[in-house]
Amino acid sequence: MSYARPNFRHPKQPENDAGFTRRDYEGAISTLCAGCGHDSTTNAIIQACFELNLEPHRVVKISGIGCSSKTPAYFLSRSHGFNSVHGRMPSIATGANMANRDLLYIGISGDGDTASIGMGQFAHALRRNLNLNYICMNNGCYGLTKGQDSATADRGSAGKKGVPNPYESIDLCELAIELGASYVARGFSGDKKQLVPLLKGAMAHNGLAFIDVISPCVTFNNTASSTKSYHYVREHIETTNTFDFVPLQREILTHYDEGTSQEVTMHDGSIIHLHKVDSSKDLTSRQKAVNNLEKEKEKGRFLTGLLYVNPEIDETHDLINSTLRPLNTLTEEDLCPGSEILDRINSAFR
Amino acid sequence: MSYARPNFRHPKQPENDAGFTRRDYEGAISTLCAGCGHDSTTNAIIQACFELNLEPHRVVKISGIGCSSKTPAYFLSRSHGFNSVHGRMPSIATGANMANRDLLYIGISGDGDTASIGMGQFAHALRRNLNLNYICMNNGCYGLTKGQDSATADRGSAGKKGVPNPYESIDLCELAIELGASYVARGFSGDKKQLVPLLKGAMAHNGLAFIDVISPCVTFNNTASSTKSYHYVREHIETTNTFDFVPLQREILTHYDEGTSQEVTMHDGSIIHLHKVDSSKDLTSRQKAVNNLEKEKEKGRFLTGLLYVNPEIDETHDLINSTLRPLNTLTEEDLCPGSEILDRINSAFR
Amino acid sequence: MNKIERINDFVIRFCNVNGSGSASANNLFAKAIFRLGVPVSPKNIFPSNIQGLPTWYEVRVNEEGFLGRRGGIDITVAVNRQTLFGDYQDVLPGGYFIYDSTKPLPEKFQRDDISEIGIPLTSLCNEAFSNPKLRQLLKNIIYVGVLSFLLDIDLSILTGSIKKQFKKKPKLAEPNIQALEIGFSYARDHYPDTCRISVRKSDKLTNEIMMDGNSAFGLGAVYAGATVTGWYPITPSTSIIEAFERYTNMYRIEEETGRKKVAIIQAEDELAAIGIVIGGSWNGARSFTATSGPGISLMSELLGLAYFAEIPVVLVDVQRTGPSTGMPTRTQQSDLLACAYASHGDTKHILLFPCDPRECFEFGADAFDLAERLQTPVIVMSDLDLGMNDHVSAPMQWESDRKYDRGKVLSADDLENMQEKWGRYLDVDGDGICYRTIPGSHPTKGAYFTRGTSHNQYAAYTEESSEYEANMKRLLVKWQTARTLIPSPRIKIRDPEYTIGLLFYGTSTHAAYESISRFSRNGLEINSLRVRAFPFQDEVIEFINQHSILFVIEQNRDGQLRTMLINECEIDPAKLQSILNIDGLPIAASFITDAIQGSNLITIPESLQKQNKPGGKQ
Amino acid sequence: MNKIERINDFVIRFCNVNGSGSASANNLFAKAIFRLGVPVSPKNIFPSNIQGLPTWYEVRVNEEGFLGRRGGIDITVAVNRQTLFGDYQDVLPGGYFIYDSTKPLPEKFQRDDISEIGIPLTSLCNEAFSNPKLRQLLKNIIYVGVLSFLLDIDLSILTGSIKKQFKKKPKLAEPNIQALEIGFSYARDHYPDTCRISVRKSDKLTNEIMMDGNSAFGLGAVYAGATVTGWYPITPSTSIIEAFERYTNMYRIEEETGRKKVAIIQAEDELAAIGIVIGGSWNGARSFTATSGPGISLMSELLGLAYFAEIPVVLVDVQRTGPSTGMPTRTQQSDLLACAYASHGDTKHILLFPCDPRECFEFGADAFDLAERLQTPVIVMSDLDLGMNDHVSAPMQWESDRKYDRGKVLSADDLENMQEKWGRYLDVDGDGICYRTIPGSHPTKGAYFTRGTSHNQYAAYTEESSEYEANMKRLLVKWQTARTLIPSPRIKIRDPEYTIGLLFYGTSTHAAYESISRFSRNGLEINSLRVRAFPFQDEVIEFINQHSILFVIEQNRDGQLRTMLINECEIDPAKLQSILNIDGLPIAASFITDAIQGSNLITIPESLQKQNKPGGKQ
Ligand SMILES: Cc1ncc(C[n+]2csc(CCOP(=O)(O)OP(=O)(O)O)c2C)c(N)n1
Ligand SMILES: Cc1ncc(C[n+]2csc(CCOP(=O)(O)OP(=O)(O)O)c2C)c(N)n1
Ligand code: SF4
Ligand code: SF4
Ligand SMILES: [Mg+2]
Ligand SMILES: [Mg+2]
Repeated sequence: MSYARPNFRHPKQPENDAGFTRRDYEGAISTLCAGCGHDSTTNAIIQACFELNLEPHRVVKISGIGCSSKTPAYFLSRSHGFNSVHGRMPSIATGANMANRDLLYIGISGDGDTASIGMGQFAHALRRNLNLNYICMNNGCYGLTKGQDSATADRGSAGKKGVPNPYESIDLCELAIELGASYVARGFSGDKKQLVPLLKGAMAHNGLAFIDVISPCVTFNNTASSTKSYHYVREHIETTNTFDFVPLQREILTHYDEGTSQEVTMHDGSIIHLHKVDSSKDLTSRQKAVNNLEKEKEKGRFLTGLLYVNPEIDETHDLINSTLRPLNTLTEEDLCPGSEILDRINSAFR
Repeated sequence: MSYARPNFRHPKQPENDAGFTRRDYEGAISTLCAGCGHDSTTNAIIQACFELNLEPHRVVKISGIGCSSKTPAYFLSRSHGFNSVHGRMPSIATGANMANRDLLYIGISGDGDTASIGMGQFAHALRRNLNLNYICMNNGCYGLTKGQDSATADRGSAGKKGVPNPYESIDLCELAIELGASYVARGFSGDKKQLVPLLKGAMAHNGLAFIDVISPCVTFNNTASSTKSYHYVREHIETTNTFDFVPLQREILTHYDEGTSQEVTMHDGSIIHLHKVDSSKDLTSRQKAVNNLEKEKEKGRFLTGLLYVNPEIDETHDLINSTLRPLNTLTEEDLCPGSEILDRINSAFR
Repeated sequence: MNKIERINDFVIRFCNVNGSGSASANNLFAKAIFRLGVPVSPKNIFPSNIQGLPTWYEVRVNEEGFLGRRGGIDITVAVNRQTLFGDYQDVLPGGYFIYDSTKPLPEKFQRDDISEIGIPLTSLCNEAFSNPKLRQLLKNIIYVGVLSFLLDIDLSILTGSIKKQFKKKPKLAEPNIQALEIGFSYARDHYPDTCRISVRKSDKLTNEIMMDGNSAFGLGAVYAGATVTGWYPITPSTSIIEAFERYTNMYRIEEETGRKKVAIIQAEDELAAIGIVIGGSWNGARSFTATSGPGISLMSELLGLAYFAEIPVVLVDVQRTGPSTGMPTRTQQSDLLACAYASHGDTKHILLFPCDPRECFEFGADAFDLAERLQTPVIVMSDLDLGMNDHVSAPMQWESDRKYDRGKVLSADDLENMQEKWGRYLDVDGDGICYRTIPGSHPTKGAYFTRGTSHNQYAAYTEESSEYEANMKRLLVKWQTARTLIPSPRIKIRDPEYTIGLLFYGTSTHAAYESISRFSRNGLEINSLRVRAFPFQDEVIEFINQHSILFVIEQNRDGQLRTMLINECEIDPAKLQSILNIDGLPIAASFITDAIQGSNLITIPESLQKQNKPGGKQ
Repeated sequence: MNKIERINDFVIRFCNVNGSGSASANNLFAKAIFRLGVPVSPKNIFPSNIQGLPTWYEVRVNEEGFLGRRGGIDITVAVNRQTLFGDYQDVLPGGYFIYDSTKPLPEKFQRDDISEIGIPLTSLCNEAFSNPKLRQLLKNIIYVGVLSFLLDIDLSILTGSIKKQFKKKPKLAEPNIQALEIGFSYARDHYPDTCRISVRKSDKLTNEIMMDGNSAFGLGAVYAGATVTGWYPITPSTSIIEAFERYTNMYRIEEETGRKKVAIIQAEDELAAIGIVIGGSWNGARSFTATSGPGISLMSELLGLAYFAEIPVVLVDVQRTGPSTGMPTRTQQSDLLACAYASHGDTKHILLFPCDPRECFEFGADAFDLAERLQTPVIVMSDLDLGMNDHVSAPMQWESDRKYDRGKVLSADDLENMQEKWGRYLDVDGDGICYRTIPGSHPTKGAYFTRGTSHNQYAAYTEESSEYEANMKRLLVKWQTARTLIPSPRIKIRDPEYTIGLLFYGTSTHAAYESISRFSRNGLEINSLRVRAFPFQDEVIEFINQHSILFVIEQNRDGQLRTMLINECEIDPAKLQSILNIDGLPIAASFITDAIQGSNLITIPESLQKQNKPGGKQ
């Protein structure tokens, strides 16, 4: 049951440039466990949409199944949403996106939903560079089915049952880079300051933006021996370059010293300014991006932040050369060759 | 229809140390297209088994669906085989391997079978380091369904229809390394000299050995504009270190100069001697292995040979700590707790 | 006010918030009644989330042993403020409403036909305990103490249970016992002589056990010698594998090495899970998996392969309402068609229908014999109610000299001594079942290449129509053989005139028998047949033919068993009336009784018409 | 010897090796007959591999227009040495055996009841052509030239076809024409007056077309305005998407930009393919996919979701024999149950059964209207025979003013002007169909969260039993509505006494009508009903009730349509006799005739009993 939020609106809620208040981006009250990382991630999504001045009804939310996949009910209640089946968010999102390239698509998934049952669809949405914001709320476990290890659980990490996971874990960001995502980032639900700009950058990006959000499960995987607990993550986090996301509409005021910043211009003209800490962290090279991740992993640390970005890669619609008009707006006139042509075709079969 | 081969046996066929002739490792006559790369790969498998002195009936062949997946009919007719369904070879092999850890498992798949429909199972067999020789006969297309591009088709490569593939290709070797395979190699069906030892190394390896065999489809993807044609591959091949595979039984006679060779001891005591050409090609580091691949790719070349090996990683049975005895040999005595214990269990529910 | 006044015959409902630790308190209560020898059946009605949403635990106590859902609530223990008003209204007139009176009831709570019993649970708890986690948990224990007084349940039964539960950590027992006593004393001091419902020790239960069907099935698989499982988590089937794992950890550890005589693989999805089972079985290890509806859908291609390639498979479907974003925590019997005809092409699968934990254990074990004997998938059709709720049941049984029936498998010796040419798909015995071989058995004989249907009798590839056709028809011979091997139906003939017959299966059983018995008490005798397996045996057809009025009771919308009966037994549909419960809750006897009465097919005894029935709800 | 002597009525079989280029030669032959106005039906019987295995091309020529398989071969063109002897033996007595006499026939070829016609195809070809690739291809053309002489087919028809085919590369036409002439001359010189079978120009075909069902369906989807498809290659369905792509490349390119008004995504598997369709439809674009049995199995979970979440889906199942390693290149009608009840839970899907290319086009287009009107999956049941073989058929038709029926979709204006509260699952019109909205339409109205069944009428989450139950029952109302919208059956009443009725569907149609006509010619009139859709309309039930003896003709083992008829129409199974062909080849009229005669249910006219029937085979 999702309870309707009281309709009362505080008169002084600040509005964004599009005239919406933050509340216009909210959804029903969450029914997740108190303290669940997914709720923080939900909040960050709301914040990012608010700050980007999105029109709520031009956003589409699609999810699979899991605690994470329930969250679209808790943000953007003015947007259409689709809670589909386990592991199939990417294909539903592909179809939806093909039908109308003009909306903004947010795909929500979990680590079970993505790294196990959904592995194939994940890989191929990446390969096609679908114009989708793919947000994986990663808690290293199957929350909704009561805490089994997922494929992103680290080897040796133990959840509520206390049994260490014997298997190699899958690093979804490395995989995403390997498989062709054009924007890859890792965030932490506990660090909204970093997460919101990562989400904004993703939404401004044209192509598949994959964001792996470490989003602890307080009920089943927040134990002392879990590497996806709030405590452990906080202690082992390492960030890439910090960055500013500057939307097109805004005047660029900040000034960066030569050499300290890398500038990436997004498809819509927005600019991402990366504050370079370490020159090896060139975020537009796939190979270096993976090496950065591996290096931190060897030190037992999670690398967060923007990991890789390449705004130049064509998204699916461009790869298949489809019309710029939303396909779902085309009518008989656009689509049907008509009866005369059919007569001609019939003749060809005589 | 696979025709039975005439039973006539030439009296002077050479025998291997186990007393088998090469013919003992053969199968029915192939029904693939004349010149199909898969047939050469089949021959290399036969050769490798012969040279390794395997007992044919202790080998199990499992495949998915495709021209490639038919090949188990064409080798090792004395072994049990299973032509299953499309993309599910890894799970069938997992079950079979769990049932009896003492046999040698050869899994045959195609690039369609592995990189598309089978992506999830591929990834997870790797992650568990199943003790399996996973051979993917990679022709960049769907042979059996008449030549559609597969997910390993290179961007821009064109098959019989002449339409260049717009999508990013998936490099199965990189993925395999990324996802935890413990032995990763790439061969070319046209280079038996290299392929046979790669297969032998794989068979001696304890864990998941993934071999990506570029195996051209003469009927649908051997065109001038295809990057998986015989011609193109021959022109663009680059090999890692060459190597010798020395089975345990053989006395080690060859001598290597210090520094020119890297020695990897396999689980069964066999040794792989790598002849180092370039010190960057350290084959026991995942990161370097991937970088090697990427580097050649940037030059537009296929890197073949042994790409990565780590004989130290536990295979699935060890990860789950299962008995060393084949599970399928256990009997009532081993497995059934008996009626007295059941009485006790019943009491616990009172 | 006419207070409800009964001994060992009532329904109590606990209204909680999930994730608040109420489950063990409620279970403690149910178990206490069970230990007093009184038949009891708890049903947990829970939401598809982890924490913070309403959950109900409905316990029926019935000396006569009728343990289906009854409908109607005599006593409510209302702890969840989210649902307080609805729960209040659901109490039957004359019933009792126990609530946390730390806060007073709001104004609109104005019934005068029930007894309100306010217990300041929160404040009592906060006074006694300081640890916040304990506070939350023990609030639940306090109301069990309250009930102990109100229902006259010996407190020592409850304290005994707690001591047993905390045997290894006796420190933890203390506060629990203290909480029980707090509740007991408060009720004694404030509500003497209030409740006219009570529990009295009985001799109705002697040898019975109380457990959930999933645990029983998991244990059955251990006994049957299952060694390979691939599985994927899904409610309500997960606890089968958990039980299997728990018991293998107890009974399958190799003494010398500490290694396990089992391979349990959490698969990446259901396609892989069934693949693992097929691979394991094909290679000679008893293998199984468990899932629910969505998993069945995903497994269907491979189930078809197993049917055609003739590979044993044991699969449990713990049914829930479809689809994935349906009501996954509600019970239903709606996967029959999906399972019976799973996969494309002409396929049919063996189904077994257990009705209680003992049968879960028994069919759990038998399924492996059947699957190997018949070399085909055997699907055990359980459901959420059976799988996840505790049920009172006869104890599990195992013949000490029972041997596994591995079916027609040729050993190395068999192959060695064989004179004839072996054919994997050669019907030597005329029963449609052929001899199979296991990889690695013999150096030169018995190897073959397994495929679907494009093979001849010797497993060689062919696309010859006549070979194909002959093979497809042999599979039908095997199907006939199956009818002689699977569990036979349970038939109860009470009316030798064979007027009315009831057919049902699985978790409709208790409610069906209760309804029959109510009719019987009013002079109308009804015969019954409990279906235990598919394909249907001759007894089923005979039973249907013998009766003129027949009802088929199911917990699905489309009458799926009826469909199968009509089809496979060539029954005139006009003969079979459906009684269908689809609300996602276990079917109640009153629902069946009403449906039979409402059908206008029979003359209802007047006595029955007049009886007042406890109300519905939920 | 009694030579077979016939005009425009014979069966010829070409025996080739696949991958040898015979397909286009054989097609040239069939097309020539078609262009002479003579009804003809070619059937390609091919192996599940790419090159080197036997393949047969069976062409029936029948002036009367009976175009089902007949069985029995009058003329054989034997080019494949692998199957030479079998092919030799299959020729009917009095028939003709044309073979490559470059090598003599082996000794055991010793029939004296057929005419052997040796043509040294290989040497003729080698003499005339030097290019090895041409040599292989033109060998096939030579035998077409031979047939031109033997069967008296005007050579200019053939040369005309060739010129048309190579319009763009006239150079290539030359050697083909030369090859035709070589064959013609050789036969004229060596086998004058040998063959008594001939083809004569006819006026039977005037307006007809000859094409395969898959192309027709692909074109139907273009006309219906489909814009999104996700698909995965699988024989025999792939050519639907290929046709769709071909025609969109012709008719859906935006002039100004060169961009395509379509999105065709080759998916990673069938799960993704159906997911893409669901996503596309949900978002307001007409979307479809095509697959065969294995794909249906894999799609079943998502099909269930589409049923419950009420999303339009158009899916074509081009049926083949199961499973994957069954005989994927053989035809069957064995996925009916898998499709009708696809997915777990209580699900039912609309099925359409086209019988020829014209209906493939028509249903192809109608399926989109139905799916959107009914907001549910519509599955078009084709099969390999219909999809991949060429069929003579009435031309495809499109009303020039036809508008798409997009069903109950609320536009931005509708939403803006709406006074009442909109409910996604509110049955405003009482037909079980509710109003849906498309993402992005309106700033404040019409957004909702799509889920399976755990919702109330306003699409808000609920686990309330009564809401669930009401919703499930509304879906049944919609099912009733569907019966009024789907294509009605084709009924032919010949016998006003209503004695015998035949029911059939899809590719059994031609054979069924032929069999009926044979009975008719012998004085026995049989009525027929061709099922065109599921659920079944009242007409179907009436037809069944009217008749005393009923046969249901199907191409599967288990009588799947009969099962559905019994079930859904509440028919007494005893009324329906199955006639089942399961050999993977298109059903033949003689098979049906035999089955009806063999049933002992009817008195067979003596005249018919005596008729000698051409033999079976294959
Ligand atoms: C086909 C199928 N299999 C299994 C399930 C059961 N199931 C529901 S959620 C879930 C896992 C969710 O894990 P994750 O995606 O990590 O989400 P989380 O709950 O951890 O946020 C599973 C296995 C299902 N709904 N459908
Ligand atoms: C579920 C399913 N979908 C589709 C098919 C059809 N199919 C058969 S083989 C094949 C692809 C084979 O490609 P690949 O694995 O690369 O093998 P190749 O023939 O190229 O060796 C496909 C799609 C199938 N058999 N099953
Ligand atoms: S179970 Fe875990 S993932 Fe699910 S809502 Fe609770 S804390 Fe979040
Ligand atoms: S189609 Fe291609 S892959 Fe298949 S057998 Fe022929 S050459 Fe090999
Ligand atoms: Mg998770
Ligand atoms: Mg391939």
